Formats: sequence, C-alpha cells, structure tokens
Amino acid sequence: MLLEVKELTKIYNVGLLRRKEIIAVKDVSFDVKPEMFLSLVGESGSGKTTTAKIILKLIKPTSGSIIFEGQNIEGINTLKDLRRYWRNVHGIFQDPYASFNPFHKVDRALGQAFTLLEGSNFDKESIINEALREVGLRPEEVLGKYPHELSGGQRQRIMIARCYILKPKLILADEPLSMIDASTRAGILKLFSKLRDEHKTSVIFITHDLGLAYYVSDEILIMYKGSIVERGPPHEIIEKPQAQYTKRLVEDVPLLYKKWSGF
Amino acid sequence: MIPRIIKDLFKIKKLDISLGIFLGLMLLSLLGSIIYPVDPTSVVGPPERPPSSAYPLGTDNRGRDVLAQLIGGIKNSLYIGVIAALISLGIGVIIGAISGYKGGLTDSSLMLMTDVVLVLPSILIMMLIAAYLKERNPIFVSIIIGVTSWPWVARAVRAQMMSLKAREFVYMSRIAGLRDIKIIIEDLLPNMASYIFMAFVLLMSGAMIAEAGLSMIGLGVTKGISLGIILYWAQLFESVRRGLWWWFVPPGACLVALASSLLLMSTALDEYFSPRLKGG
Amino acid sequence: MNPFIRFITRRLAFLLMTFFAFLLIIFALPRAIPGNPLASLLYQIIQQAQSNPDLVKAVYKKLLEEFGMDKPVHIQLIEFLGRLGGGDLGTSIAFYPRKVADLVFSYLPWSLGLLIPATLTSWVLGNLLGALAAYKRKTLTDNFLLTAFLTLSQTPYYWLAMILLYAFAVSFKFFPLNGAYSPGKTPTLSIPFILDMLHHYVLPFFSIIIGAMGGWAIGMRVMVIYELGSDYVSYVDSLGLPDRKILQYVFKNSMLPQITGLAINLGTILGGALITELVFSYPGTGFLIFRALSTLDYPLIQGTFVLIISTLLLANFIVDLIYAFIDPRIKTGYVGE
Amino acid sequence: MPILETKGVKAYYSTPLGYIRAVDGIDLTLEKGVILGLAGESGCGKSTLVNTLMMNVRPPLRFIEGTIILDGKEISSMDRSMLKKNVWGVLVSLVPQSALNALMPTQRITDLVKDVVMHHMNVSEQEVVSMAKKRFEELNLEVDTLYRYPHELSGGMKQRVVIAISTLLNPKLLIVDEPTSALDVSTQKQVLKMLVDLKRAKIIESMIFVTHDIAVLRQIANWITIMYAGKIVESGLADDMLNHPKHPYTFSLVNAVVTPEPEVRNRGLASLPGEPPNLLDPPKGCRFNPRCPNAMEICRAKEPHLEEKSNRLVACHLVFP
Repeated sequence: MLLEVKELTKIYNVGLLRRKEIIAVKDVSFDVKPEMFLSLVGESGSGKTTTAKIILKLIKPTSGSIIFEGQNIEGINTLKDLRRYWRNVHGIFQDPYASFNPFHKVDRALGQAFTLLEGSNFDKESIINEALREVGLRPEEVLGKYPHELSGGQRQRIMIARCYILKPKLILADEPLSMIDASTRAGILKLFSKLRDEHKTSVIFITHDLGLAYYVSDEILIMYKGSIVERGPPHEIIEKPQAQYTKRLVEDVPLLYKKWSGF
Repeated sequence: MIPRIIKDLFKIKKLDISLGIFLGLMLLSLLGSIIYPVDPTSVVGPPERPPSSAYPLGTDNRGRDVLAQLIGGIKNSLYIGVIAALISLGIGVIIGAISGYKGGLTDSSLMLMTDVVLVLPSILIMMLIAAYLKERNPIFVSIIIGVTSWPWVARAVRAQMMSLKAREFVYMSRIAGLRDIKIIIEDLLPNMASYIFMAFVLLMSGAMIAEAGLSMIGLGVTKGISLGIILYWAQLFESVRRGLWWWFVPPGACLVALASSLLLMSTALDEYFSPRLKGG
Repeated sequence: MNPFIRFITRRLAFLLMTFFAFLLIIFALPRAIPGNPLASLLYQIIQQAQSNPDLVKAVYKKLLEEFGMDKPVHIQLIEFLGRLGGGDLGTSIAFYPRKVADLVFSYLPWSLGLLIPATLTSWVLGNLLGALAAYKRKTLTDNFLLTAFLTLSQTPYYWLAMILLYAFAVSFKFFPLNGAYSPGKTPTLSIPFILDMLHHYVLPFFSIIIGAMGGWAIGMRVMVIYELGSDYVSYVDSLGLPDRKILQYVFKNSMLPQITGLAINLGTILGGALITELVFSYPGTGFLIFRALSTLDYPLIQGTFVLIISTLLLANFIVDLIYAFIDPRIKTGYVGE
Repeated sequence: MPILETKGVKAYYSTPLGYIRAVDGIDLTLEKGVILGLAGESGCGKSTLVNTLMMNVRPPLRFIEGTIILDGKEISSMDRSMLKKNVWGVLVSLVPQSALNALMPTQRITDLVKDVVMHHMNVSEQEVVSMAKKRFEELNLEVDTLYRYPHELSGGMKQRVVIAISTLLNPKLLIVDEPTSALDVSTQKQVLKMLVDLKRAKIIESMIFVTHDIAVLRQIANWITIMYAGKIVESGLADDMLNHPKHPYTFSLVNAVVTPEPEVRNRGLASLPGEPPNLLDPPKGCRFNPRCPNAMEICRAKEPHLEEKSNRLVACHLVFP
C-alpha cells in the first residue's frame, strides 16, 4: 500500500462573535495503491481540500493518522525528512494564477524542485527543458517570463512540469482543471495519465466535477460534509449509486446526451 | 515585474508631484547648509527683521537667521520622522508578522496588547512620557512617538500575513521544502512590500506632525531645532500678534508640504495597488 | 447566551482592562523614570520655601500625602486607586489649593462650547464634500477636492489658527486677538456679552472646522468609492433604481465608520483643542493641560488625563453599542464562514 | 416581432494600450418564448455582450456602434436615465454573475423589494409586500425569507432571491449571467428549475442564459449561440446544434464536455491547441484561424460572416465557401 489514511478528523474554530467548531473532515479513511488514479469528489466545503492539505503536511489533523509507505507521517519533522516526503508526495493546486509568486519568474517554481532532489550535480537547465517539453510547452516560450505573461493553461502545465522533474510517487491534484477553459482541459488532463503510465505515479485527483472523475479515475471517493459517503469504481458509482447523497449527485449533474425530466 | 511596476508608477501624476515636493525639501535640508552656510543657533543680526537680501526669511527675536533655522528644522523633523517611523514599523511588522504567521494563543495575546495600545490615544501617552523627561534629544522624541503609534501597522500586517500565508504560491514553496525564513523573505515580504512602504510613509508624516505638536506644548526636543521648535518659539514670543509672519509661516508651510506630500504619495500608491480604487 | 449581550460584555471587559492598564501607566511613569521627577519636584518646592513658606509647606504636605512617596510602592498603588475610586482626582500644585476636578469643571464649558459645534460642523461638511468628491471621481472637481483634503488633513489646527489670527485679527482687525471674551468683562447672559463672546468665537471655531474637515472627507471619499464599486451597487443600478437612491444606499453603508469616528472624536473632547486654545489663549481644558504640563503640576496632569481617558473609553463603549445595534450580523449572532 | 434584435453591435473596453474589442459586430435576433443559451469560454465577451444588450455600459466599456431594439423600442439611442426609468427592471432585467454579493448586507430583503417596486410603480408599501409575498409563494420561496438579511441566507437561496427580485415586475426579457458557477450541482438544478418555471408561468417571456457549461445549456436552452473572441461563430436550435456542430470551434467545445456518461468515455475528449487571441490585436481573417485544425488560406485573409442555412447560422469558410 502506498498511502493509508486512517480516521482522519480536522476541526476548525471559527466565528465572528462566538467560537464555533466546524468539522471539516470527519473520520476519513481510505488508501491509495501504487499507480492508482483515485478521485475525491465533493462540493465545496466537503473537506476534500482539507484532506489534501493534511496529506501534504500543510496543516495538522485534529486526530487520525496518515501512513506513507509504512511510516506515519506525523513522525516526519526534520527538514531533511520533510524534503524526502515532499519529493515523493507532491501537490498541484486549483488556481494557476495564485500558484505563482507574482514577484518571481516562473523559472523559480521549477528550480525549487531541485531542493527536493538528493545529490547536487544536475544539469538543471536540460532537466527543466525536458520536463517542459514533456508537458507540451516550448522552454523558450515560457522560461524567463513572469506569471502574468502566461495563460492559465500554460501555468498549470508548468506546475505539472515540476512534477515531471520530481517524478513523485503520489500527486495530490486539487481541482487542477477548475479554472482552465474546457477546450484546453483535455490536454492537461492527459498529462496526469501520462505521469501515471510512464512514471508509475499515483494520483489523488480532487474535483467537484463528477464527469471528470468518471472519465479519468480507477476509483472514486464521494465526500459529503467531511465524510466519505461512498467509494467504488466509476461505472458503479454512476450506474448504481448507493448513498443518498451520491444518488442525488448523479441525478442532478447536467448531462450532454440526456435531458432532465420536468424541464 | 518590479521594473514594470516602477515604470507604471512614474506615470502617476500624483506620485510624481508629491515625490518632487518631498525630495525637493529633503535636498534643501541636506544641501542647505552648504548653499546657505549660516549657523541657525548664533545671533547674526538685529532681532525681528523682516525678510531682506541679507536675511531671506528675516530674523527671530534674538537675531537668529530664520532661513538657517528652517533648513536645520526640516532636517531634524525629517530625521525624527524617519527614526520614529522605523521604530513603529519595526514593532508593528514584527508583532503583526508573528501574530499572523503563528496564530493561536500567540496571536490572541499579541492582538490584545495591540488593541489596548490602539484604544489609548498615542498623543496622550506621548505627552505623559515626554512630560516626565527632563532632557529630550531627537532620539528620545522619536522613540516616544515610535512606541505609541505602531498598533494599526501591526493589525494591517497581521491581516496581510494571514491572507498571504494561505496563498497557493506559499504552499508551493513549502512543499518544495524551503525554509520558513526563505519563504518569509522570498514569498511573503515582497508581496507586502508596497504595503509596508505605504505604512512607512504614513507613519513618517504622522511622526513629523506629532513632533510639532509635542514641541508646541513645550515637550519637544530640549536641545537643537525642528520645525515644531521654531513654531514653539514663534508662539512663545507672540510672533502672530506682533505681525512677524516670516517667523511662523515658513516652518508651518514646510511641515504641511512635507506631510501632505507623503500622504499624497501613499494615496497614489494605494490607488495603484488596490484594484477597487483603481477601477473606473 | 444572547450574542448581543455577549459581545457587549466582552467589549466592556476589554475596555475596563485598558482603563486599568492606563492607570498603571499613569501611576508608574513618574515613579519609574530615572531621577524620579516627583522627588525633584519636591526638592524644587522646598527650595522655593523662602518666598512663601506657609503655602509651600502646605503644598509639600499635600503632595507627600497624595503621592505617598514615603510608603512602599504597592501601598502607594492601592492608595492611588482608592482615591480615584472615591472620585478624588487630587489637588493642583499650580493652582493650590484648588482641587483638580473643580478646576477641570470650570474650564470645561469653554472647550465643550467650542469643540462640540465645531466638530459636528466639520464632520457634516467633510462627509458631504468627501461623498461629492467620490461621486465626481476622476473629474477636475475630485482632483481639486482631494488635493485640498489631503493638504488640510495634514495641516495642524494650531498653525491654521496662527494663519487665521494673523490674517483676520492682525492684518485686518476684524476679530479680537485673544481670549474667549474681552478682558474686564464678567460672563453674564446679557446680549452684549454674548455678542462679544461670539466675536471671540469665530476664529477658533473656523480654524477647527477647516482643520478637521480634510480628514473626515478623505475617509468618506474612500468609503464611498469602495461602496460604489461593490456588486450590490451594480445590481440595484441594473434594476433601474435612480442614482439618488443608490447614493443613499452607499451613503448609509459608508456612514458607519464615520459615525464611530465621530463618537471616538467626541470622546477626546474633554482634552479641549489643546494647542489651538493656546494660540488663542482660549480658557478651555486644553489651556489648563498646557499649564499643567509646563509647570509640571503632576496631580493636575494625572487628574485631567484620567478624566480624558475615561470619557474616551466611554465613547468607545458607545461605539460598540452603535455597532451592535446597526450591524445585523451582531444582532443575529452571525458566525463567520 | 422578435423580443430583441441587434445589428452590428460593437462595445470596446478602452485601455491605455488601445481598445479591447470584447463585443465586435454582433447581429442577434431573439424570438419571443425562446431561452437562448449564450456560451463561450472565459474572455470571449459573453458577459460584456449581455450587459451591452441592455445598454448597461459603463466605463471603461464603451458602446461604439450598432442598434439594439428591445420589444420594439430602440434602446441603443436612449440615455441612462431613460433606460433606468423605462427599460431596466421593467422590460429587461439582469441576474448578475456575482449574485452572491448582489444584495446589500445591511438591508433586509423587503427593503430592497420596496425600493425597486415603488420606483417603477405607484403603489403603497403594503401592496408591495403582499405582492412580493405572493410572488415568493408562487416561486416556492419561503415568504419568511423576505424579512431576512442576506448573510442569513445560503448561497443557493441568495441566488434564488436575486432572481425573484429581478423578475418582480415581470420583465419581458431576463438576462442571466453565469448564475450557477459557484453552486453545487443540486442547488444549480434548483436554480435552473426556477428559471424554467419563471418562463412557464409567463412571468418572463424570454431569457438569455450565459454560461460556459454546455451540459447546462442542453438542459434548459432551446436556442444556442456560441461566441469566440468577441464574435458569434455559430447559432442554432439547441438539440440540432449540439448533435451536429458545424463550426470547428463549436465542435471542439461540444467534444470537450465531460459528463458522467458512457458516451463521453467512449467518445474521448477533444482539446484545442494554443490560447484565445488577444482582443487588443485580434488575428486577421477568421479570429479562430490560429487554433483551427482545418484552417485554410482564405481563413487567414478574409473574415467569414454569419450566414444562414436551414435554421443554422455559421461564420466559417469551410461551411460557406
């Protein structure tokens, strides 16, 4: 097993006037096998992003544990260990505009990958160039540019290029396509499959779009209000949803080849 | 990014004008003693003379040269303004940054302290402290102003910090295994730079006005000169009622010009950097 | 618990804590500063004993008693708080044997009479002009108004007072040079006296109005610009609501910070228009505080400051109440996000 | 008579670098009773177009030229105050993109309702309230909502309240700008249902629905118009067009739709190379030519015009050589 998530819970305290507990993630357990494309589907506020951030060690869980290759990641604390972990478990976020610091050239995001790689004599330039070509970008078109000079699709491809440099064992992709135009989405989506096929990378694909999840995943987890309500292979989820929420979800997603009744 | 911003900034007329006024007065104070080598503290002529070719801005009640005082006064006022602003900024940024980055109990207690200082009127505290000090040199005055006017900076920096640290590029740097200090320097601070600069500018104009206010009630520097001190002397010796306009008009006008050019500068920057104000 | 009461209780606790912190500062400062200013003041008084031995001795005794310099610090603190709790602000040195509270209340009416009307007028004018500038954004009017506001807001009242005094009392002798009424007259409610008083009133009044207006206007202008750019404005605009109505909405939403600003501002009114009163020799509390500071009349400094801070905190509390009443989110106990 | 008819409508954003030609020569006819789905990707000018259609044009956007006839009245020559008095809210209403922030936070829903109705009609407050109550009931909204503050409502509820307010005065045309992009699918379905019901109940006559989501259009639109780079590239009956797209851009748009359907999994996904053009300096000829898989010599030289064949309008040299 590559990654095991066990009874993960995260509670936030919020409130303008009185403190109130918000349970973002409640008793979430699942596991990820090598070379698996797993989708985490839920509406906003369902806890899917929180789960991803906990796995990426960006925030601490309230309780529960995450075991990566047999090791509880709670014990990973030194910078050296953290770097090894992030080399193996990397992330891509929703907003390709916010993923870049506007004050630095996009090269920095790629160069940062080398802090995670062990050893020191890399031919950084050729590694970066090769990674960019892998994701369908011409290095001379994007290198040396500031983020605002590139389109959302180009930026998201650069983020994926960073994963091509690292070749992690697991990628957490948090809504990587939600801000990308539909007509260019497929090209970027294929890059994830390619990473999996060529480098045996597992992908946890976080999305609110059941259609995308259905299209790409080996397995789908449906999250609702912080809990996993259903899991299974895509066609089973779509054809024979069990949980109440999933049934409603499947029923309410607008389809291209079928019309809703009563409209 | 940065060269583009600077180029854009120079296109803003408000900014050019305010920068021009401010730098002009600053240069006058720095180079003034070379161009106009008159000692502001020594008696150079008859008292209370109106402006003439010998004394471009006349003389005060003891026959000291007002223009020379003005040059020295601007310099000291700017000095106090800069030092006080740096002190406030330092305290404000450190408290705000720690509070925003750490969160939790540290945040709550630091913000409680900030709120207390924010509610107490800084001018009263300044007066209290100053009143009990016998000797007040410019550094003391700067410290008094600096330690009482930081709370709003702390609050603003905290808010910026909290929103920035949840931005995705910060996450990207974190999962690239960058050290906290590097993230703060490379990711967080540059994105607050314009803000911090604006805060500095506002603190500086505030500090210069506060200095003048303290001086006017006799709580300014006890040795040396400043725009406030000139005004204080002018007030003390009834310059207004006796019609000695050259004594109190120039220092006040310089103070207003310095402070409002700084405020105009920050307004222009604010309009440039905050999209909602910028839009049509 | 009712969210409204909870909010108010928390703010009240905070303000009381702040008040206590301030009392500690007031108590500690003269005692903590190297060279102990109190001790040196006592020393000075002893040295002056030749001129009027009886009076000086009385002052000395009173000071010792009120500051309790010979007792341990914690006893001093308890006594200090105890006296304040009993409403005793101490006895002035400079105006011996008058009590501080008594002095403040004889100077206060002049400050209130000057500042309340001037503050309200400048507030109203500033808000209207600020809203006008925002409405006329990116036109010549706005550019002119904004420059004027910026400059005015950075112009100290007292310098403006000096300029006005020089222009209208020295160069053109339209108005008197100083005081709140002509020397030799005693305050009565007669028509001639009131006219004389108003004559003295004009210059200080206008110097405060003009000086304060810029700050209010700048605040209002930014608020209105922000509100005009908000989504709800473009929505009601697209529903055909007339500009006048939209401006009403925007004005209403922009007023809250301005109202609270006004309340805080009125909270400091007890301190008078410190330096402006000095310039005009206007007999308000500002003038009194100046006397206290320049003669190092510690009891008077402490007493006036305690009074000012009390009204200021009270104003803060009123602001919280206003917020709680106006802001629907507090009324309904809204919990964020 | 069509409810809306436009000829050669151009509206540009004025920037220091020049004009951004967001709406560049639009001819559009909307018949009564039609729900028109206006689709296209971000930056294609669809939001700008719908605002221009009701002459809701504010700097930096400028109306350059063209005529817009709404319900027989030429509104393109009316001034703003006239539009506000006689057109907006009465003849045509907008449900804005940012409907979640469209309600003033310090005001109860009733207060807004009163202001809107009493500005356009001469009625008393009580009449307004009872009118609004009736309408809310009709639309299956809890009447109680009227007395709430916006922050007390959920996202979907706010959205529906905004729609109800926009249609209080029975406008002939309702323009809905990306109303569901921030909502989860179940709430989205409710909102769409409400829109369809509004038309069914004859509260509104026609509707223009803006979205980037083709699957949503399939559910509610009976006529679809596709925009690319400030121009209409194809327009036609909804089912016909989605089944047989003619313009290469429409084709790739339809084939990029991912829904949880076996057909989609079997069909595969289409992807376009390149990026949408810069509207400061759009490409010569057909604006789609740099990304078009079928681009020919003529596409780079001559701009295609919207031409009609069997109820379908297409602007493409391939279709109309």
